[in-house]
Amino acid sequence: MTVDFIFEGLNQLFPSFAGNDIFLILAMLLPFAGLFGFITIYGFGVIYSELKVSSFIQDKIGPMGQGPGLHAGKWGLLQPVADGLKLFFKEDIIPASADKPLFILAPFLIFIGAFISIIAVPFGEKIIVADMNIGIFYVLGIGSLAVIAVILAGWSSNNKWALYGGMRSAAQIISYEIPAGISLVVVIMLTSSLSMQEIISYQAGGLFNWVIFDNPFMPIAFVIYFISALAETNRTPFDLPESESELVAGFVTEYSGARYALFFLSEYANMFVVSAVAATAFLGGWQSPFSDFLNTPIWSMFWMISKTFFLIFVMIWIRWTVPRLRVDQLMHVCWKVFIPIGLFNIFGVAIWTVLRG
Amino acid sequence: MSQEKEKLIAELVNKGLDGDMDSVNACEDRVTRSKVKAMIMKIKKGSLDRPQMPVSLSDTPNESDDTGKTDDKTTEDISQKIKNMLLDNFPDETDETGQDGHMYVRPDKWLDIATWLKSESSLLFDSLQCQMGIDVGEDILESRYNLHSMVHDHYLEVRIRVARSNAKIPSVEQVWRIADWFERETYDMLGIEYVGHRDLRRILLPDDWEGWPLRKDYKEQETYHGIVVPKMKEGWD
Amino acid sequence: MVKFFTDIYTATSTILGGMIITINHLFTAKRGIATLQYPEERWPRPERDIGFDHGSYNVIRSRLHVDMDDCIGCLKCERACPVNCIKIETSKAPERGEDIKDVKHIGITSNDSRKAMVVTRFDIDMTECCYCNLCTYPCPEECIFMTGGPNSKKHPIDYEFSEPDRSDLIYRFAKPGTKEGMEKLLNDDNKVEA
Amino acid sequence: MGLVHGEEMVLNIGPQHPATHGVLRLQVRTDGEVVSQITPYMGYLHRCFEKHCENVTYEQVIPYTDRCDYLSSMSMNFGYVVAMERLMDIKVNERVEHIRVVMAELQRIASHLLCTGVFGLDLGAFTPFLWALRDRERILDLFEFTCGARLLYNYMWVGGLSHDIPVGFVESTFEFLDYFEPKIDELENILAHNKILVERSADIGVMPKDIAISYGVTGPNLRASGVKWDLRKNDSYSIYDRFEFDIPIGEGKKGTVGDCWDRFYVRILEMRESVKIIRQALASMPKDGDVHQSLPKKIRPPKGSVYARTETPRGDLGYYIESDGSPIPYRLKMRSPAFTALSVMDEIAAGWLLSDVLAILGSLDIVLGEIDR
Repeated sequence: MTVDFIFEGLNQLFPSFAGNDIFLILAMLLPFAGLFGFITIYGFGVIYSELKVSSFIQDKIGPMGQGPGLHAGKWGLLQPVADGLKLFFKEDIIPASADKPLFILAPFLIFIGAFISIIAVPFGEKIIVADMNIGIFYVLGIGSLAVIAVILAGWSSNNKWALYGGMRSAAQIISYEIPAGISLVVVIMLTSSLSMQEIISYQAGGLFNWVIFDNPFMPIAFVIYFISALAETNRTPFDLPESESELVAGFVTEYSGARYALFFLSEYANMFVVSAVAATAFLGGWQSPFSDFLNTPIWSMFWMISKTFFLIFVMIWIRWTVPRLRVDQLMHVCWKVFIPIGLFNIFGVAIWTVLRG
Repeated sequence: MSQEKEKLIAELVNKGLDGDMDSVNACEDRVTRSKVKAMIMKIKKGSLDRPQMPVSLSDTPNESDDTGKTDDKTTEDISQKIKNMLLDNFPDETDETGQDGHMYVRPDKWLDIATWLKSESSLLFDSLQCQMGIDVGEDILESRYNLHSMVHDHYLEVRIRVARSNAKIPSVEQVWRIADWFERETYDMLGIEYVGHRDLRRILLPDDWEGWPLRKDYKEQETYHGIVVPKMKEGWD
Repeated sequence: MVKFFTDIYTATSTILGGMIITINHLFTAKRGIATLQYPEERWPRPERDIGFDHGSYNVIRSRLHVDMDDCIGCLKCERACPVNCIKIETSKAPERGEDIKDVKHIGITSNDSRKAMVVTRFDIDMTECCYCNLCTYPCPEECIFMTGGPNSKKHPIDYEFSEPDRSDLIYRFAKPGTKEGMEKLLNDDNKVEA
Repeated sequence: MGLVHGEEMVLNIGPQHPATHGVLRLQVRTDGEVVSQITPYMGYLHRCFEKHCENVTYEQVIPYTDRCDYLSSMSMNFGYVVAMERLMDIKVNERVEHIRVVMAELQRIASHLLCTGVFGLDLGAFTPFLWALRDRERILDLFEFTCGARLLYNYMWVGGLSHDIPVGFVESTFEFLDYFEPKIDELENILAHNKILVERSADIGVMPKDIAISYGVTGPNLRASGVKWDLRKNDSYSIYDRFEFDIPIGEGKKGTVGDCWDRFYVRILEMRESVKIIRQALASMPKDGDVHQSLPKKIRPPKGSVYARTETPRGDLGYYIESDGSPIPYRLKMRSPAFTALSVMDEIAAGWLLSDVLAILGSLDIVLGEIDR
């Protein structure tokens, strides 16, 4: 566990003070600071890539930042920084008739939901903040925290559009957790362990040992998980809660300034979490595709991050291609298509594992 | 210009020269009438020689009505037929004074005429193309309906005159659903009261705007809720 | 049951088809760029494959400019303007076609017609102008025109003329001081006669 | 389906809303997501067009007609000019007629491009909207090449045109047409047959034939309901009867006839027809002929009235002009196609969900400048 690992390290470094509480607090704060740094860098990276990918798809070249004066960096690299600064220095208005405490609480709640679930994400053999033996179960549980935050945001801003956005989003996230859970159950049936590290070590040994190529039901489970992950992070075919053209901006209508930046950042953090879980469960986490080559700790981090970023790229790609679903179609797809297929998948994998012995 | 027009002008010019000016004035279309008179003037001044009398010409020199019809389709007989049917079905309601292919109808039984126009098998005016109101001066407001039949593809323009003081016309929005909004706009702009309309209120202007803008004697109000209406521009005049 | 699977099949095939189209755009982005990096690449856009260059424009719609030396004060543009955004005041010149030194009035125009009037005020309110170009046709001296395009010899293109204060957008083309100068001149004549 | 009835909520899809195509307020009574009644409020963009026309001369009315339907101002000019020439009995030469048809059809493509793009945007597909705008820019460049302006042209005058087309215009247009045809197929592939868009628009906001006629709906909305009515063919003006093109009508491929999808798909087919017309018009355009030939010095139409209609991208545009012989119109009424399209909104959009109401509004392709005049 990283916390114990740092704690022993500190004890050896300063044997005279070994064992007192400061080291424990320090051991806990260091991973927190590391994660926070990772999140901000990752945030800038993904916002920049979304800008660039969407611009190239739309025959534009996005912010290029030529010209004098304050501009957006060499290839628009500073554009995310500029957005972040703008949002933080903007005046964030709290509507007079809003329910003030809840209004202020909602963005922090949703950011915490996204932030603490990164603890269970394994970046490498040893590089994980907390290797819990219930890893995947923990991530799914924390994922539903976002529902409370969204309803809070929708209700407290006392605005009809926000209420619509909040209700829609609550229904959507809750109902899409079931197909996501079912498709992960299939993976756990194979690896017979909930811990992320053990799932990944089960998939050791090259590309064809990954879970996705294990048996014919796995690709279906992967697709179902990926699409319901899209729904959980309110991404495009399912971005009803903050659909610009209908609900003005859904539950973030009344938010501005730093609070809006928090919502914005937590959406991208959520995206990272779900694609990291997908990469861990189906694409063999930090395992390298070649059986025994390139699997040093540094390379393992590279594999993990590149798989996750590829999945994020697919999410961005889908966002700029596909129109939006209606609320009842959303429910229809979840309850009448994904869950039956998911259950059939469990049944199929069970038969498969028994036959294969 | 089409052949009939030339023949018509030549025939009228000859009649005019023979002193029979009233047939020239009775000619329906003022454009041809003005051309005929101009030609007669020139012939009298001698700068133009006299056209020969055209041989075959239908006896009723009725110009095709101008509502959106091109010259080649012979529509004289259709609009005349419609007028005759209207005259004999509603003798006291309609009068034939209108030229240019439109009908003047008295307002009080307009709703039954409208339903008849729509349901009559040989007419079938099922689409109300355009309804407009106009202030023709001397204390008269007119509401004009351009009707068109998708099935028979013929046109009719019905005009209703109403005094400015009590402008009341029965509403035809039961017959053509679009009349609902057209009549609301005419009420909004000219103040013609459409009796029997389901919710007659202003459609474009704010509900508490005084006066009817498209009337010729309309004076715009000085301020509206404290905002000065005629735009003041400093440093200009 | 069959509809269940055909729905899934059509959904996946059409969405994948759409995604293939968008990914093509991603990789061929360099050729299809439709936007302009504004501060550097300005209008007129560099000749794109539509192949017409700046000079061969028929007509241009941008800011109005009046060449006061040629204006004979005939008020035709003021009458032609649909939104009445031009206001001209003239006063009679003592002799036709003579220069008047102190108000810098030039008697002869470029295509040498002799001026009978001195234009003391020529204001165009650019906030009201609707850029319909109706004022440039009736002008006998062609002294009112829209900058750039075919007129770029007379005046280069200028479409960035926004102002912080709206009253600056009322352009006063008459030479400053002509109004007072003409009044003083008239008073002197009266004094001389009286 | 038995609906659970909570209490009704009045929701203002207010004058300032991303999906109302301009300044329109839809007061919507909803119970949860199901919309029970819609009352549109208009007049936010009312600029007294008809009152202005009673104070300016006939030549000066043309810039005002541009500004009614700012997305297809060439067709607005065309309508006014056809009405005036019929009133004053002016015959324009062949070259002017051909140029006018080419310009009107180019404007139809530009307007339909924007409408299909925005319909996709209303349903959430952002990229096709930008592709449509990119192609529309090419058409705006052609207009800019000819009459200087990109959106409000004041190009067609009573009795002729303001400028002849410049030297490189015909080649540039052919170049544009060759560039444009594969782009329509691309737009169709990514939007029209996309299952999610079909799911969102098929069988939604169905407008049966008789409701369409009774509400005076015209143009692509009427043709999508299966009525084969196009002014260019049925009541042909200018020289449209010389070109052979067919009129696409809704067949209900993906749902019932007259639903949102049909209204959307009819516009894509119409773009292809317009490309055909432009090719024929450019081919048969006479080289000589002065466009200022029959421009009257002073427009003083004889006393009387005229009502003339033309086919704009949004439907029948009618001008009722009453003149009293003076150079200033006595009364000018513009019958706006989008006005009638919006009036049918309450009839066909009641009972659907909130997102469908906006999809139906998008498919009707209304422009508020023309409704409020």
